[in-house]
Amino acid sequence: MSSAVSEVLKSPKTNGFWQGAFIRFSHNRLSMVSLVFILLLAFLCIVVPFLSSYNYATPDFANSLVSPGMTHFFGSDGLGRDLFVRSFIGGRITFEIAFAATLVVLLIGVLYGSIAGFMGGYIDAIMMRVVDILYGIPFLFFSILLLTLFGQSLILSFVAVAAISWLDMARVVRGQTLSLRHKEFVEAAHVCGVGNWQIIIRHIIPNLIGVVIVYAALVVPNMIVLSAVLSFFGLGVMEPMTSWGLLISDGSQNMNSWWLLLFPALLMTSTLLAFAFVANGLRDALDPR
Amino acid sequence: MQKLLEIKNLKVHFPLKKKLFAKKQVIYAVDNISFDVYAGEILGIVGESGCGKSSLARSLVGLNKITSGEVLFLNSEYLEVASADNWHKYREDIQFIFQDPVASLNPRMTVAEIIAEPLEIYNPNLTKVEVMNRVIEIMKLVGLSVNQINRYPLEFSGGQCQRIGIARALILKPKLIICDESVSALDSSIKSQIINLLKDLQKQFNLTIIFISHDLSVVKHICDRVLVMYLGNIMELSKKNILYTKSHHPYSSALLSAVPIANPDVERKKVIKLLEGELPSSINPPLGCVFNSRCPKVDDKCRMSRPPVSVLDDGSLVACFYPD
Amino acid sequence: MSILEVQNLNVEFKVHDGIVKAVDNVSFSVAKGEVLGIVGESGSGKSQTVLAIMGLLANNGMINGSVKFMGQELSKLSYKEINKIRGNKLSIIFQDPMTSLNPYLTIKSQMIEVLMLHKGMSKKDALVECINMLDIVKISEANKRIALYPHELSGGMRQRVMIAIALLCKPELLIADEPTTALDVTVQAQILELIRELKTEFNMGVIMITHDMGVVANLCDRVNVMYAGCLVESGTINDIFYDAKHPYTRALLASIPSLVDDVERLSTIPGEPPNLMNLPSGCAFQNRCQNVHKECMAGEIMLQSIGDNRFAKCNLDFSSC
Amino acid sequence: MINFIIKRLLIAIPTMFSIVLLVFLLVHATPGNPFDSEKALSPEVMKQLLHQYHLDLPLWKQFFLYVNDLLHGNLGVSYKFIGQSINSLIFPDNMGGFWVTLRLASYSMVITVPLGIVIGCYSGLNRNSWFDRIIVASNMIFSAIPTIVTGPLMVLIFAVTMGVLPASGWGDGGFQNLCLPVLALTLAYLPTVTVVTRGSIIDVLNSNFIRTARSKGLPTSKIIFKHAIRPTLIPVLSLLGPMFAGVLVGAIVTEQVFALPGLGILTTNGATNRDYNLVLGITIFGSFLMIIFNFLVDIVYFFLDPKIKQ
Repeated sequence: MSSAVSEVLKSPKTNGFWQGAFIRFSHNRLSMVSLVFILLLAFLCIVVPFLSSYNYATPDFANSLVSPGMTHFFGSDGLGRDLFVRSFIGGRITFEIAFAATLVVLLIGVLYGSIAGFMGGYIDAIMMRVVDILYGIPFLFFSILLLTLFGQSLILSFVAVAAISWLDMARVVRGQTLSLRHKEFVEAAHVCGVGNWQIIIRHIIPNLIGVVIVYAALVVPNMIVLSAVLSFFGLGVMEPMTSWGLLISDGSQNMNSWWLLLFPALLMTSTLLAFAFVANGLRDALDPR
Repeated sequence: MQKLLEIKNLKVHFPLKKKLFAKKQVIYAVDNISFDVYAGEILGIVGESGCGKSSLARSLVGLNKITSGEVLFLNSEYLEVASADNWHKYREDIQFIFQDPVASLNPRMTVAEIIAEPLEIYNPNLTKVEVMNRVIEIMKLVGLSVNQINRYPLEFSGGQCQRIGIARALILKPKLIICDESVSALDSSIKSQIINLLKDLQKQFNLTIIFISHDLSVVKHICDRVLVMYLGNIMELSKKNILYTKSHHPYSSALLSAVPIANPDVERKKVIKLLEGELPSSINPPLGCVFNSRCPKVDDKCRMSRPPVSVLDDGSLVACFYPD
Repeated sequence: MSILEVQNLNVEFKVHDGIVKAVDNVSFSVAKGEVLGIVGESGSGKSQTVLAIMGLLANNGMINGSVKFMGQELSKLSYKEINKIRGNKLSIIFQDPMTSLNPYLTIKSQMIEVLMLHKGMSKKDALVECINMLDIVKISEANKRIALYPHELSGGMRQRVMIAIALLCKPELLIADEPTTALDVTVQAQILELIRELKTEFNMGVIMITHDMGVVANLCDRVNVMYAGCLVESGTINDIFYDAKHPYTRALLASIPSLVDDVERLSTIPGEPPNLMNLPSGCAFQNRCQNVHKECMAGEIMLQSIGDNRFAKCNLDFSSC
Repeated sequence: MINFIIKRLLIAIPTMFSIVLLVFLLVHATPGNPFDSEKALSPEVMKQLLHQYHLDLPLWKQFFLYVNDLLHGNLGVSYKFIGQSINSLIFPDNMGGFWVTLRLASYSMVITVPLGIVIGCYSGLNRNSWFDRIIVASNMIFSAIPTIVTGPLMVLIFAVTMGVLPASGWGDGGFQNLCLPVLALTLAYLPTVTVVTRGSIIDVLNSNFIRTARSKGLPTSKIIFKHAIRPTLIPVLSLLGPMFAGVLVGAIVTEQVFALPGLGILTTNGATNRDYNLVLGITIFGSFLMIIFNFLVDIVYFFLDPKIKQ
């Protein structure tokens, strides 16, 4: 008897949603290349500062403003520091801020949005009103205000960025949860006696995750830009530590040494584009129709 | 006949979002309805869109909140009133089949997981093999091929998805199944397959079915008694043969005469009782009889007071001062 | 005299993973004052047939074959020339009156533009004519209601407005694409009655697309039955309902629960319609047919003439009947 | 109409109040006071200073005074630009502060909005043409690159390498000085308008009522300009409200890049000098602009969408 059952259970299993999504994503060449590029860049940001013979912080006035070449791949800055090392240490900081902020955004946004969406009624109305009010604050002024108040620290600068960026995420998750809650299969689960927690775990979350992933892939580049803008304003990251925003800011003040602007700008642009392509591929893969 | 379900003065009202400076408005989706459902019968509920038939059905399984009234579930041993506390127990005996066969299945679960879910909730002690045995058994019963057990709903056609939905509803061996427009979304050649399946299953398990539909022909084919609703109220509840041959309520006869029949000779001879005017809104139902604005027999009495639901000699319930 | 003649019409759609053959070699004609019903299940190609005739296919659709309207070959006309016919001599009403009317414009502005375009009327004359037409489709207080937006009307009213727009230029042929599917039965009865009256009043041809055999019985003179893109049987209403030849037509009629007759069990058509992207060679109905032969599985099935203006696309020998 | 405006105002006022309360509390909840960092202030001078700026009062009284000032259109005084009111810093008599930002933002909006709508419509109408493909690709690229990259790169190309335009500064506020900043701002917002318009018109063209319009035999121009344009613009409009306000804020990045004497410089000055009151004032002013713009957009909505009138 049980062998017959196991026989049936071995019957052809088609690709589940996630396998299908993975296959669809891996067939998207541009997204795959972008993903590899991002991973490679992240790897370089970790190892380059260790492996290089230059230190990102030590000035070397004898070699100030050297053009790119074999000694300094990306040239050197006004204090004679190697731009190659500084670019990657700056990338490291930028990535750290962006990923940490994205994590905070995900955590707050998903929690807040799903609670509002699942509770519905007055709780939802009040929670969304709060989001509307926070939307009314111009975010850039607000983060500048936060940084002014609490002083300039790396951690705070990303908290400031994250604290105002979770709003969109919360809205997206809330909308999705709300629409899922009224889907017939969730109602069917209710009728079958599935408890509230089971419904959340088995029916809501698996259908929510796709949207969250796509959205998270869009949040990361946003966070990179935002943290770069803050450093550009001279807030957040402090010398001699650096970030892409700070490097670009430096570069734009030393236009005659073009490499100071061009290399960090190129790195940041290509990273942002890569994230955009990955997000695009994820959307196509996770939203089949 | 043994009663299975007794519905007493059931009201389902939906408050509209309150507008500033405006009086609070309410949709009277189901307004004071009482009827019994007998064990082993198929009861049809018919009416036009917005008459409250779906709200009624959904309130019987807790998908809509009951504003007031009672739903008594009478089993041979116990009598229970549906309330928030005992929905869980109650749901084991009452299952629901939805209109949209594809949307009612979670796209991230396999057929086996979908069908097994209610069983696992109510019988947590069963082993995996026992559960799968039941799933396989029930899949055969509803005409699904068992080697599709590990597939996902999106790979199935509408008709097959509805079979999965039926399997899920049946696995707990419920006493009552509520079908809310369960065959409306299907094409005619598939529709007849599902209708036959439901009828066979009803006989095999002596199920009680509440069958909600706007399609009067399907209801006639499948049901024993039929409840006609209009604007949240009962108009008529009669045995099938009485309703379809000599209905008592002017609305029932108007509704029946409007159904086109797939027989040109009959169609040519038929006299259609066209209803005048528009369906009133269920936010502001007419005073008196809710049907009075469109009724051919209307007089002042109908406009003043709402006719009570009365029992006629043949056992029909009719809410009309001048039944035929 | 036929106003519309369709010869070997094919419609294909290019989609992501292949080509969908929505309409497969369909031929028929419609005479003045005649109501032709086209019935079929979803995906049978009935709607795509008329959309192709009207030149309203989606961008990825391709048409092949001949459509002659009042002697003019429509497929050879330029966009401008077709626009002189559409909405003028050839009109269409759609299934969903809510989305088919522009929600951002009043009924008035959606009506008068037709008369101003095709009849060159002034705004004032056109308005009078439009109110007149709303009266004809039995909309009370037409002069007031014409100023409303679509969302301020009920579903039945909206469909009456659609019909009024379609009839403004007194067309030779009215195509109704499932005009009552989204409506309740009592409203459906009103709309069908209206179409019947107007057909006589305007002496126009009507193509009625539906999946409801009851609607066909109510309104039509001739019937085309479609299955998986093919026209499987064509005949007068009595031919189809009382003397159907094609196994699909027979099975379909037998599977419909009836309001007048009682049967213990419906007869069913086993299986499901085929995938249009991957049709079997031979007859599209072969896997569900009770009379399936070896010949049904290969080669093209010819449309055979089985009487006076009657056709069936089947290999069975109907000559003896 | 009047009901509609009243309703909108009834929502806007408490929102504005909550924002002021929130930002105010945040600023005043921080430990210490704005003068802590100043070295060697004797206790008497410190007391004097605190008293002068009402900082010795209980918080609710300070808030009351602040709101009272706001209701009179007064954003308070700067702690660091001694003797200057924040109003006079934001709205100076000569060219600077908000006037620079406003001019920059409005020039770029005057270019962005019509251009974005026209390109988006044309691209959507000719879907999958080579023009459309180029637009889609460049939208994707330009929406990924922020102003802090495009701005300096443009300076590098046009000012440093080619030498045709000045690298930075307001100068006399003429074409030469404004050209690059306006272009940078336009590049930042044009892709959004184009993408939304394109998506919107594609949706509209696939809708049933456009099929009806085609079935009436209407010429393409009539179908687009009478039937399709209004529903196409509605999603674009809902984008414009936040965007107008966003551009004013986004302009401060551009100002920083091109060293223009607008709100941006003012904000960073305030930030580096820990002039809370100034940053607080600018933030509240920005929120006020956002609410005003959303309000204006709602009114335009009212005229575009007949369903709201009910």
